Amino acid sequence: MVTVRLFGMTKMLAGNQGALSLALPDGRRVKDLVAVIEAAYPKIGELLQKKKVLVSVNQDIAHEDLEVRDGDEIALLPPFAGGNS
Amino acid sequence: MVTVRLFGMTKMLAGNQGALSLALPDGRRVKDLVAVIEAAYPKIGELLQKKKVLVSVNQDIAHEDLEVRDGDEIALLPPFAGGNS
Amino acid sequence: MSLEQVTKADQPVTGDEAMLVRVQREDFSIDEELRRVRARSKRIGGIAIFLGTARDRSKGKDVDGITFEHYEGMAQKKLREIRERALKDFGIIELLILHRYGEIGIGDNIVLIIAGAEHRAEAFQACKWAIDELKQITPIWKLEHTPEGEVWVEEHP
Amino acid sequence: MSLEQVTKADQPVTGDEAMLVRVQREDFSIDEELRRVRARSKRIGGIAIFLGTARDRSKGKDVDGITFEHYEGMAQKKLREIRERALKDFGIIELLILHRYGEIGIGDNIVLIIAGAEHRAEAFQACKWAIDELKQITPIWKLEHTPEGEVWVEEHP
Repeated sequence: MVTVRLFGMTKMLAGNQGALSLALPDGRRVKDLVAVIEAAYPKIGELLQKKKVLVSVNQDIAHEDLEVRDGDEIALLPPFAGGNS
Repeated sequence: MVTVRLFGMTKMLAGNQGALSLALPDGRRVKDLVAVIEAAYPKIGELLQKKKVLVSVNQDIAHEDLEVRDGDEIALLPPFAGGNS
Repeated sequence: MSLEQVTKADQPVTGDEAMLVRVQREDFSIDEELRRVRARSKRIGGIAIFLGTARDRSKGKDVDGITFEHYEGMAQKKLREIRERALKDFGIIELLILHRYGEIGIGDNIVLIIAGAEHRAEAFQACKWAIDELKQITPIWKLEHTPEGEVWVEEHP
Repeated sequence: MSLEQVTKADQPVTGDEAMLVRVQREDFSIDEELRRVRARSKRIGGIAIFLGTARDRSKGKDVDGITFEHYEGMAQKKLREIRERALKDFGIIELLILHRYGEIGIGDNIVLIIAGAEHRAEAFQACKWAIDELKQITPIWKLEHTPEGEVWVEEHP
């Protein structure tokens, strides 16, 4: 099981859960994680496909081929909107 | 007689006088005023020649052909150095 | 190589330096933050500051208030990276970055960047770069409260 | 045509507007001056500030202190012109300009420019333009006190 933290609109699209606990049956790469999320949360999956939502591993944006290890800190990051518009 | 206000290095070059009272015997234009100053204060005259010191009339930089009238506010302006370098 | 240069953005900083990069709920005083920056060197002659505040309109819509959410840890790490790159790339003496989270009322402070340099050109360049970069790489999100409801803002659609 | 547009730089302004362009001996608080600018509109979202302070070195020489002299009346007139042109040309909401005169200690405030706009790009542009223009057209002079004596500074030789 890996834990995936959610923020902003991804948290909202997951019914206001702050994190998801997911089993990764078919591989340990970021793209395998994305496939599991797409199946469970299609709207988040769509944003991941469009690269509007990015995956971070250990507080850096992660490539889809990066391997996820136990204890990694994983998060789904919606488009940033810091500062002020 | 016209009164000419001095600032910064022009004031210093005129022996720390804040203003000069000058008679203009040969004309009423800014260039006539400059000629009188050159004769009396050669070092200020040199700066006027080099356009390092400018003449203002009524708080605007004046052309040498501008006519000076009674009651005009005249000043010799060294190079500006506001702000910080 | 100075102590400053070996500091890594992913190591938490302590003491004075930690005060120069903060994500906090509380409001801040610009005078007080300026004192921190100015205390770093008597060589500072030009200070450029950006202050972002909550406008009452956004893209033609009325806004009643804003809530900022941030990714604790990663947000601070990215802001530290911005400070260190600014110090290295722009020849400035100090850079402070502060961002608030939580509920922000209209007219209130959101973000503060202070760049202190010997001369103003570098200070302006670093300050402008830092706020642009903050918007690009810092995991902070904005929920706008409008008369029609709440919406998570996408600045770069 | 708004009231603001018909105000002429060579007419003394009164009330709030007079506080937005000042040449004064006293030090100032940035927080307090920011309040003046922000009070003008809830539409302000980006504020760019330039603060000039007295460095301890100038062109390789130590400096112990600075004295600023100004042409009372003309200095204020030129600063009012800068404010009005900035408001007209950069699409900003407000601009404040303040310059001190008299004795200035090392590290102390000299000049403050605050540009408030809806967005940061205009605020930065106006702020940067205003300090450049101030140096070009405002009759203010600087006497540097150094260990070797006093010298009137020529910024543009």
